[in-house]
Amino acid sequence: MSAPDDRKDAPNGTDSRRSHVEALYQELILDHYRRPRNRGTLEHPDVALRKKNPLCGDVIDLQLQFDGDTLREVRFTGEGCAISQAAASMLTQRLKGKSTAEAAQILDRFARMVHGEEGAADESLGDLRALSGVSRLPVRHPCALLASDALAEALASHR
Amino acid sequence: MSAPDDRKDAPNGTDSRRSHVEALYQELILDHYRRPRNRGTLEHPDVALRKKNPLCGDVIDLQLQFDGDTLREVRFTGEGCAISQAAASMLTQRLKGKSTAEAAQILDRFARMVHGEEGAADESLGDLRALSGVSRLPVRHPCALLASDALAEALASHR
Amino acid sequence: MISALPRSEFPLLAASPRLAYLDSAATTQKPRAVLDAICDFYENDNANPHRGAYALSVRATERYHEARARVAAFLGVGDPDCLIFTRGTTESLNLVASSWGRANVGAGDEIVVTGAEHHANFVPWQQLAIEKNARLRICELAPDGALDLDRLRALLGSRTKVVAFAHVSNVLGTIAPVRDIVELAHRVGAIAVCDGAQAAPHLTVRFDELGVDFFAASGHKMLGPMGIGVLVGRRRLLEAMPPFLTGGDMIEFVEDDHSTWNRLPHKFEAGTPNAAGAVGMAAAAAVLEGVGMDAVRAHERELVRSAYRRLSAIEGVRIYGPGPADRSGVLSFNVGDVHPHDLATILDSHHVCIRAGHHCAQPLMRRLGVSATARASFYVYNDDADIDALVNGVMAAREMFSRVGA
Amino acid sequence: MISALPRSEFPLLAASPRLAYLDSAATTQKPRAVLDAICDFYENDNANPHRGAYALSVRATERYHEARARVAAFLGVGDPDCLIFTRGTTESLNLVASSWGRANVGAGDEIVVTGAEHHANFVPWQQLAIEKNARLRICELAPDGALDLDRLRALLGSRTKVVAFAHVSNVLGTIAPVRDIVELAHRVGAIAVCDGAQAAPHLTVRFDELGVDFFAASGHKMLGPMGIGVLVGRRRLLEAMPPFLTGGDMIEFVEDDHSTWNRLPHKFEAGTPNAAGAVGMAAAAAVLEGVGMDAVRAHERELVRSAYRRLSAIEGVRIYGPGPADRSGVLSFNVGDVHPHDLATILDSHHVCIRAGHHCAQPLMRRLGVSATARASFYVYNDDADIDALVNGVMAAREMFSRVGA
Ligand SMILES: Cc1ncc(COP(=O)(O)O)c(C=O)c1O
Ligand SMILES: Cc1ncc(COP(=O)(O)O)c(C=O)c1O
Repeated sequence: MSAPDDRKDAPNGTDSRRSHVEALYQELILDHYRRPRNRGTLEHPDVALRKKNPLCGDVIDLQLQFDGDTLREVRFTGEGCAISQAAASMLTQRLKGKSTAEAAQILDRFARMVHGEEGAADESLGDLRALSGVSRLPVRHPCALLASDALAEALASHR
Repeated sequence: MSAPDDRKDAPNGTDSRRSHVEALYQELILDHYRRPRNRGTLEHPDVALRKKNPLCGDVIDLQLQFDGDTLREVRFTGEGCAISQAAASMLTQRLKGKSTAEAAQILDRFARMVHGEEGAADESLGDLRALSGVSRLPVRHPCALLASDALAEALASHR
Repeated sequence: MISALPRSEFPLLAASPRLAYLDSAATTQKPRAVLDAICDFYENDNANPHRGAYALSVRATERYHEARARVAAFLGVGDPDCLIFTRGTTESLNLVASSWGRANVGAGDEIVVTGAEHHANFVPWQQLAIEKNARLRICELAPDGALDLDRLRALLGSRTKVVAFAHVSNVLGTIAPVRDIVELAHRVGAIAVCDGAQAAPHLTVRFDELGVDFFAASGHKMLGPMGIGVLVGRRRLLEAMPPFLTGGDMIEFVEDDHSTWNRLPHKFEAGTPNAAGAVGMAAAAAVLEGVGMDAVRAHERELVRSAYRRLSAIEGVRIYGPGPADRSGVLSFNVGDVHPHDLATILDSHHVCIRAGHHCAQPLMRRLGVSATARASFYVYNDDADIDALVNGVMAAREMFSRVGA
Repeated sequence: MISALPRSEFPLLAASPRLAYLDSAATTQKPRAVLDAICDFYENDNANPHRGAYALSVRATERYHEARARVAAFLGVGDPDCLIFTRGTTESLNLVASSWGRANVGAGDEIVVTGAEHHANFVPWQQLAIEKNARLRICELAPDGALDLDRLRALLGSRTKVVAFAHVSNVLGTIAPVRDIVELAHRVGAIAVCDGAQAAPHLTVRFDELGVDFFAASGHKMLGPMGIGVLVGRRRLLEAMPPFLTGGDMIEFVEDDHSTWNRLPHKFEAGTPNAAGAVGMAAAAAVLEGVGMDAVRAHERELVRSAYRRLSAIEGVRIYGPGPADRSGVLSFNVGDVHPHDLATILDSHHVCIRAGHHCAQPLMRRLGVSATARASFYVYNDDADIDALVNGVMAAREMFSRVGA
């Protein structure tokens, strides 16, 4: 019997949810949505993986190439909302060149940030912190996590 | 959204339902229940018929013998509550010797009385009028009507 | 356009004056009269119907019986015993597919559905076809999303056993030409199964005149409570069908090695009925009758006309399905490259509730060539202010996204 | 013995101070807290769960999710995703018989039930056996009506696929030795299906400790609303089973020619869930937890002990089943040659609500050698005054009938 802030309208039109949403859809995220980094396919991936979110119909196809323990290249294709696409774009950017252990740590931290864990969003996430506002939108968590779940699975399958 | 009389208890303990029920379980009816008339079987019935009331588990087995158009003999066996047994006993008594048309009329009148139709309970029903109180107990209508339905069906099959 | 029923009659809407609830195709808000009817049942007449030998149980039975008669009258069903209370449209359609279907569809037979069906009227038939080695045939839609009678005619043949279709599409708002479909189905000896989930709340439904063999609807989509719905069927078919669920109330005699079944409607209502739910659904039908289904329809027509006109004037907005005159109160659309989920989140922050996704109609999404749409749907409590909020929210979303060029 | 919960918390009982409601085994009265929870959901959080992309729908989803967690905790289910909301016990048991049964029971296999089962846990198995050419075996009861473990052991074998039994009998009040039954069933590789309709309201149930493979219960028999119930199952079995009903929410992907299924619990919850019903059932569980299930049980034990003693002191009264110490709060009895229906009518005129008939257990009636019994059943709101009324009514009926000798 929670009483979220919108149940009764604020008397003077201030509206915290609206400002959260506006903060989320900032230029950085829209830029990654419109011009995703690492979008495409690899000729000879070490790992290829498809993940879907049946609730929204979002799909991601991932391809990874390793250099020993290091994630050398990563590409994705797929379809989805601004949040899922920006997350895929920013995550692949952030993980490239990292060791599988480092990458897994970042993914874990990212997931905790999305779930709203306090203090999870530290420096290691870099630009990904722009997505921290998703934590207040539980229904969008699957969008934010589609790429990170897929990446975690792909990394695990390499080890 | 009916408001039957028992919803709020009468302040001084007068209770019309109780007196109706007491009036229904009068000695005449109990006597027919304990000493049913026409209980038994016939050697060579013209019509034999079984009817059940799945709701209560009541059963009646009817056997009829005709003399042309006249119901010469009728017997029943079966199991059931005081109301169903008394009804079977009194109905068979009342119908014996009647023409099929007269019998059908009595059965019709009886059914209308049970359903609470005003004025249905006339002289032609005789003792059966002792069962008129059932009309106020809808849940007991099937008990009262088991024998009469069976008799009506048996008569119809003779015609 | 003011609302057809005041918001003040809907406690949730009254408590949130700025909320633009535009997701009634998913579920409707509940008027006070419906909540009162449910509580009144529990506070005054609660007992297990059919089973008791005391006055309270008789009252419960009568209330349940009255509810059936009321809902039957609302849906134009002359024989209330042919109206089965179920949990909702989904259970109703599963009942038909399982009970009638398993008994009547065999290998090589064909089941025809349309490309616009809700999963509830698609997956049960698909699974029946798989189980029975029958063939599921999907009638493709006309370019505007309407049912294509010529295509349907061409699909039907002597192997067709079932034609299953939505009276009103929950995505496109298209209204099916029910009598034409029934005629085509009956001509080849198939039964016509009508998913009425979006029809019962919005149109005058006269089951006896429609000619369909089965009709399904949900209480919660027509101002009633969750957990209750109906299946209406032709007596001849219902009597010939085996039961669906078995247990208490639906039996006549239970022997050790076989059982016999109770008469209609009980044969298809196993277990303790949801009497309070039925009473609530009947109260909802009474509220709608109070407004008048013609008025309900006229009100939605106005709203949808206005929303259609104003939304389509916004650059980048694409509305799916037919023009505003031919549709029920549902609008599915997309806004440029703003993904429907992002749109819904942004609209939500403007107190506008719309739905985004596949709307339980993935086969239709494939046919529209999209993975999702945004959907606004209207009902008796909506008014111009709700459309204002929708239009303003859509424009805000467009602007937000246009800060960064493609 | 005063009531464990005051009558004033139950609007129906508060409005009829003299009513002795002794038919809780059929359905219970509803406390104000349950009605309030249902209304609160509709007034504040009503939307279609799972489907919406707006805050209201998220709240509805959360309320539904919380309700599942609450009911799971009440029943000792560690993994709430293995708790499926259904319409009630009847649907739950049909789900198992249809989905698990059709996939796992074949010709020549055996299904074991007891002679005391409610039709809901008898007819689905009987029909499955008929459909699959399997054999339904009925475990006869011990002379006092208890489950006879030796007989059961002797019945089980390598062909046994299912052992289905009531945790608590709705006629005799007997409490089954669940763990022993489970052990016997598992030893031969059969699953143990427990009909918990009369257990969940009256005993502490810890699903994870009972060892049964499936457990079914109804909300309306434990102070909750009608139209909601649960099936709890082992994850391994639920995951391997095909779905029961198909449609919205339970799918993952719907292709034209096949579909894939959502994860638990959604796979078994097709269509719009009865979220308000689940919230009401959770509120009922909270009320019972407030009293404490040990206190509920102790209260009923006292009532049944007293009623047993006082009724059996009346000449001509015959009580079926075990002595008062071993039973739940149910007493089935007969009074001389006063037919149970006549008795119920007379008791009703004394404001005493009992049930008369076969109690949806015709196989048991045959075994008891009667066509019907009278049944009084007790719950948290009953007190000594209710037993006084029962006893006085029974004596009045006896007297009424003794005016005319046999
Ligand atoms: C056209 C259509 N059919 C079937 C359904 C399923 O109804 P329910 O979820 O109430 O069973 C819906 C709504 O979800 C619908 O819109
Ligand atoms: C032992 C038992 N099993 C099953 C049921 C069926 O429950 P429901 O009618 O709620 O489905 C009942 C109650 O009627 C019962 O007492």
